[in-house]
Amino acid sequence: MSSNHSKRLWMYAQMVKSRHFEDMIKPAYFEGKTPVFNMAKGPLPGEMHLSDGQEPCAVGVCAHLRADDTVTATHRPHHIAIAKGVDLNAMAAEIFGKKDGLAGGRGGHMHLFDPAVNFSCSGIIAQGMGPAVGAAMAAKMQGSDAVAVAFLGEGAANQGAFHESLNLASVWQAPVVFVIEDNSYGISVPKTACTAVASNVERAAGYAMPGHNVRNNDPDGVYEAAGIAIDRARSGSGPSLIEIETSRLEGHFMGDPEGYRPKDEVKRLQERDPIPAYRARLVTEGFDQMELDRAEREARELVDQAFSFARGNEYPEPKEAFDHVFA
Amino acid sequence: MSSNHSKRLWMYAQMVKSRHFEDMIKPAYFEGKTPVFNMAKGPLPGEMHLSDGQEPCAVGVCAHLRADDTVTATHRPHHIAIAKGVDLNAMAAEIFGKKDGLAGGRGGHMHLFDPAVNFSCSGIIAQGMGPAVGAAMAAKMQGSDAVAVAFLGEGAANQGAFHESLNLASVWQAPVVFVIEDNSYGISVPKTACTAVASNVERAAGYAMPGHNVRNNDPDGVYEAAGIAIDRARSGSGPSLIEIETSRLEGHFMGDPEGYRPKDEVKRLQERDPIPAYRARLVTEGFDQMELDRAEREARELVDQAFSFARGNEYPEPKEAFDHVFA
Amino acid sequence: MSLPDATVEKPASERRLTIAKAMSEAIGQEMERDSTVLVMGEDIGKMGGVFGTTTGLFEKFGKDRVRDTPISETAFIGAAVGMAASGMRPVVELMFVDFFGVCMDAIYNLAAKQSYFSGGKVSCPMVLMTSVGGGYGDAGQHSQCLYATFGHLPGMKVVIPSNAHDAKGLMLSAIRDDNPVIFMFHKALQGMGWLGTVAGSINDTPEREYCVPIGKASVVREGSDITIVGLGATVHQALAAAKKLDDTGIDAEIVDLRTIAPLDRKTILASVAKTGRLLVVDDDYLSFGIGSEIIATVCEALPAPLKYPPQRMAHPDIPIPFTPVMEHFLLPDAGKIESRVIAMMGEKT
Amino acid sequence: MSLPDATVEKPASERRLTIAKAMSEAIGQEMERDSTVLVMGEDIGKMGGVFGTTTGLFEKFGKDRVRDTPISETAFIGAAVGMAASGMRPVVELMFVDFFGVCMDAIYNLAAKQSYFSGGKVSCPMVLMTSVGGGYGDAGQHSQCLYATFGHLPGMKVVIPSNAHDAKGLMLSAIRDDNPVIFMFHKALQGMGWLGTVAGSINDTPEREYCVPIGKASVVREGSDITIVGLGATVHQALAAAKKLDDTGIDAEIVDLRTIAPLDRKTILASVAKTGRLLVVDDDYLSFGIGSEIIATVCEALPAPLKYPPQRMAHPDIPIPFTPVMEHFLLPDAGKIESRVIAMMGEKT
Ligand SMILES: Cc1ncc(C[n+]2csc(CCOP(=O)(O)OP(=O)(O)O)c2C)c(N)n1
Ligand SMILES: Cc1ncc(C[n+]2csc(CCOP(=O)(O)OP(=O)(O)O)c2C)c(N)n1
Ligand SMILES: [Mg+2]
Ligand SMILES: [Mg+2]
Repeated sequence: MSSNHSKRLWMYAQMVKSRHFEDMIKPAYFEGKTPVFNMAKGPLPGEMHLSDGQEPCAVGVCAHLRADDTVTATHRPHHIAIAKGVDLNAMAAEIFGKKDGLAGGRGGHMHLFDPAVNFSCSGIIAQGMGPAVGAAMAAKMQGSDAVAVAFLGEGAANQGAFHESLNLASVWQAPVVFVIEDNSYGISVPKTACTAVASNVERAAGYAMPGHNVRNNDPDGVYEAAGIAIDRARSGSGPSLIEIETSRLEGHFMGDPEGYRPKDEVKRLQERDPIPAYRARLVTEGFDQMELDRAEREARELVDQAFSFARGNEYPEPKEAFDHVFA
Repeated sequence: MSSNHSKRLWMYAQMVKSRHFEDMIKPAYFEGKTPVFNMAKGPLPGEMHLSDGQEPCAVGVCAHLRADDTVTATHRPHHIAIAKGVDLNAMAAEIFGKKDGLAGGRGGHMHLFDPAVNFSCSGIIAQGMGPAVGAAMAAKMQGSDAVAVAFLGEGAANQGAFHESLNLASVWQAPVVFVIEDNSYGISVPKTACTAVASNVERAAGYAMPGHNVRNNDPDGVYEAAGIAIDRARSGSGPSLIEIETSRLEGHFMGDPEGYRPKDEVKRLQERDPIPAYRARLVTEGFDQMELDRAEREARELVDQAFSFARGNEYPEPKEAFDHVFA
Repeated sequence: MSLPDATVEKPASERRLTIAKAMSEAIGQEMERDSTVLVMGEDIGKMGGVFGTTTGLFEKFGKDRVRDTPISETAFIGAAVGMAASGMRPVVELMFVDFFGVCMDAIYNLAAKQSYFSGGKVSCPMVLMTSVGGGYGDAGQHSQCLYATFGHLPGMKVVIPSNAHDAKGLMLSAIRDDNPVIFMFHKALQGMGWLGTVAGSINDTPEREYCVPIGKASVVREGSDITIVGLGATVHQALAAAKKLDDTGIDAEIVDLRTIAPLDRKTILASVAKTGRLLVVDDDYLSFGIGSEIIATVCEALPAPLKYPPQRMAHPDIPIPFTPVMEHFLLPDAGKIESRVIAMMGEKT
Repeated sequence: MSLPDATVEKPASERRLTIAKAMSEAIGQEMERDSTVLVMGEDIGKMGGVFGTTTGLFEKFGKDRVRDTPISETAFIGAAVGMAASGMRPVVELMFVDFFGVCMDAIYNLAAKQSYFSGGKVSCPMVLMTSVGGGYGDAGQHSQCLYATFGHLPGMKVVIPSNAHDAKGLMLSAIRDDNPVIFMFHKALQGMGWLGTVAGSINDTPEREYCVPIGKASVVREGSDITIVGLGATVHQALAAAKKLDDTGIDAEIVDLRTIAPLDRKTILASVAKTGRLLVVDDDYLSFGIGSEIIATVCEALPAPLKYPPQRMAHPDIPIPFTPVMEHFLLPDAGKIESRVIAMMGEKT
């Protein structure tokens, strides 16, 4: 791994980019929502699910993906969208509900579609899994070696779609990889209170597919496991399941008072924030601080530009709501 | 096992009763449907799913059950209903759509409800599993040691409800047992073509519950595995999964031309018909032929009486269709 | 099961609750009264429900009777059906009605048909509470109402309170009902601070037990010129519009449906027979919706023609867009109701 | 995508097919023409579909393009959505519409909203074919129509052929459409010997490719006294009733909806404007149903009052009972239509 300099630099930069994206959202989200927090108000109404802390999952997987590989993500999609290369300006504009957003403002933060890089996401738990199997099968039938990756939370692993999709993928030997971002919580419910097994990789055997567990929210660990799984898929050997032990540094959605979390938990998790930790590792392993600084700066600049673009962009005409219901 | 004379005699008698029930249905079903088979016609319209060959699953499990234990069955319910002790007259009358049927003719063969013995069934694949978990939890909350058993086919084990119900039962330590009747087919699709694993018990580990595989369609084997699982549930130690390798001696439904089955398969299965096989074993192990004959005769008589009752019973008034939509 | 309908009495004192508080109070009172009542759903334990429907119940009744579930709607709603068949009275939460697509079978093929398939021998006393409605920018999978989706399928009762008083009384009725009751609460009325709340939904809600009967609409404003039929959030929009219309001399009568199955056709017909004009306002999709059913009901039954063709206002037949400029353009509101009514007072047919 | 609508031409020769054969022929022709078309579903491989919708396709196109699936509707319909987003045109079978409750999310939240959520950048060209209807004693979980359930939710087109000719033309249109199309075929019309078949559904079906346009109703009988609107099976009941009514001097016009989303309101309105009377007949549940929508459409739009209040006939709002004495009592049929029409010709309003 340590030899793979450019990939690691890319992963680091994408993590920084993703985190900066969320950091830009935070104040914007609260604009117009104070003094009394009201989700309906401000430039970013509705639920907002941030991915702070989960960046390693996105970058370690997407480092192996091409534009023609498909990714389906969840209600918590920003880090994955960014790592998959979704157009940053159009993504920011979409989240602000603007005219030049990915969908002209129709989709919003839980419905980001960018066909240029085959990315999409959905707000219904585990329901992106079937489409990922389908995209994988489409590639297979078209004679391409493209693969598909479905991301899901550990809470989603108890939804029926999980079972059906893993079985179907295995029976059809679909070139797909299922990636569980295990952040220990489904909103307020801890994994231990709702999942019969300690680790969801124990379920992989029930679908005759390999399961990989990645500990410590480690980008290099994700990269390695994803490499094995994606190579397997690309070479026509079938699906895999990956479970990544990650951490949710924010509330389930913005404004979540998190009364269900032990008081010091977030603090402890923040101390293990994967981004500074990865930077420290890279430095220890010989990366040039200035190179890292430059990558960070460039990543942040792109995000800043995207937010400027989004803010400056107009709202669509209301009556355009009637467009695109049908193709 | 061999010491358990009366249980085995009971199991044998119930298998005979169930088979005779199906044998009585066969000619009745084709009444009015010839010369051109039309499912809508005759005294037994609609789909008819016979359980010939699957009797060991029903009797081996129900031999351990009390009236206050709950059973949820499937679209193929007769053998299970009979073994659970559903009122035979009312069951036959229901299948004939008559006034004194279990539901006055409203339910029909896929919707048999007998609260006296806590039996019900549903025509939607795997959808009886959640209710079984609920019934088990109700008993647990009420301080009773009653248990629940959900029957399902091996095809149903690929439905999302399977996954969700097993996980929920395990998390809640529900006193429930899931019994897969593996007859190798879901309508026309062989298990091997749609299930990622060779045996569904391989999936039990994914829910941290014991899995038992019973081979050779063996009533004593079912009895033994079910005994362990039901004791476990009754004593508060949680759920189990049982998979029984059984055989479907008839078509998926009556009238099924079975073009998808190898020509000689049914013949081979019939040679291993569990009912004569069990009788032969009982005789070998010292059961009195006359005792078995008597049990057979009594079982058949009850069925004959039930069919006479059903045929003699009136149809309900059409306008009674409006009754019981609400409690 | 036959407590007095408090809507017909004068309230003893002012005790203003939000719908969320009214719901959790009702559930808590029933849990105290009847040990077979329990609550299940995602995040309804320690968190008290994402929309506050179970606030305080976990602390009071503990984890056996206030059960957090996995994200497994098929299994836990199915389990509720099994519990209901076995002597319990579960109250289950489907967090957003938009998620019905992962679990509808347990609702409409199991719960709703249990009584019928058993010839009345097995009942299904369960409440499914679920949040509906948009207007706060949560986009197309978290903002739907789907009233008609539930109203169309037989065997369940469907209630939609527009205020805390009715929410409490309908919840008590729902829990005591021996049938599956779908309890749809509108996010814009819920009284969760973070969602904003229409003030009119917070009203006097007696502490004592009382039932609001299922299947009875309520005339929340009497008037002579036009009948506006609404439910949930649109009742308040209609009330605001009526106030403005009053200034211009138009006297609108407003019917709050409260229940859509069974539908109180009598109250609607009586009102329209009196006013001669009908506007139905809802925030569900337009076609095959609330408006269709009510207009058909009226036109089938009323002998004299109306003074103006009956009208409906609803979310058009398109997915709900995220961006507020589009979302608010599509949803009904007081201003739109006002102008539609003014148009309907013109040229008679 | 713009082949001529064969309904307007005179058929070249008599080539009578069942709906089942027409469907499988249409799918086969499209699979031959377009390598991105494939079929998936339970028992659609070797078995050719429980209702014969894929007969012969497995033998012709092999297991990669004619895929038997596990009993996993959520996964395989979800997979179809993913395929449709990735350049394929899947035709998927949901064996009975009654099973929608286990997989509706993939249909209405994914397939139906893919175009909208992507601002038109990702389409969802897929066909979901599913059997509907009862009358043959299959009881309450295998006999429903659920037309309005699908019609109510935006983003999908919904077609319901009443005969083989239309079934083939609608299937071609559906496969070529870039949107999700729900293709509901009625078991009583399917032409599977074992289900019986209404003779009128077997009609001349050209071998060549032709499209019947989605969204266009068809006036299958012209008349002057009353408009009877039907779809699927009820079209044939209406036709039989009209024949009898003709003897008594009543001249009924019959509209076969063929599509309920988008609904061809123009054709309905033109017919009712002409006849002045409206009866809607369908075999789905009554409330929030086809009849409600069509009556509302007519009453909202038509300036002159009708000669008789608009009426609807449908399955009442109760689960479908098994016993034939009850089931046939509840379902519409020619005799019931005839007497209802006679009643509607009496005293005008
Ligand atoms: C079918 C369905 N049920 C419930 C929800 C509500 N919901 C949204 S996010 C969430 C928790 C998801 O937990 P997990 O899968 O672990 O993802 P995380 O939020 O931790 O990223 C829930 C229950 C939903 N969106 N869809
Ligand atoms: C959700 C759902 N999908 C499909 C069906 C149609 N169907 C009825 S029986 C059956 C096969 C079931 O196979 P299995 O579970 O193995 O039971 P068996 O018939 O072999 O007893 C299918 C697909 C259904 N009833 N419900
Ligand atoms: Mg999580
Ligand atoms: Mg089977």
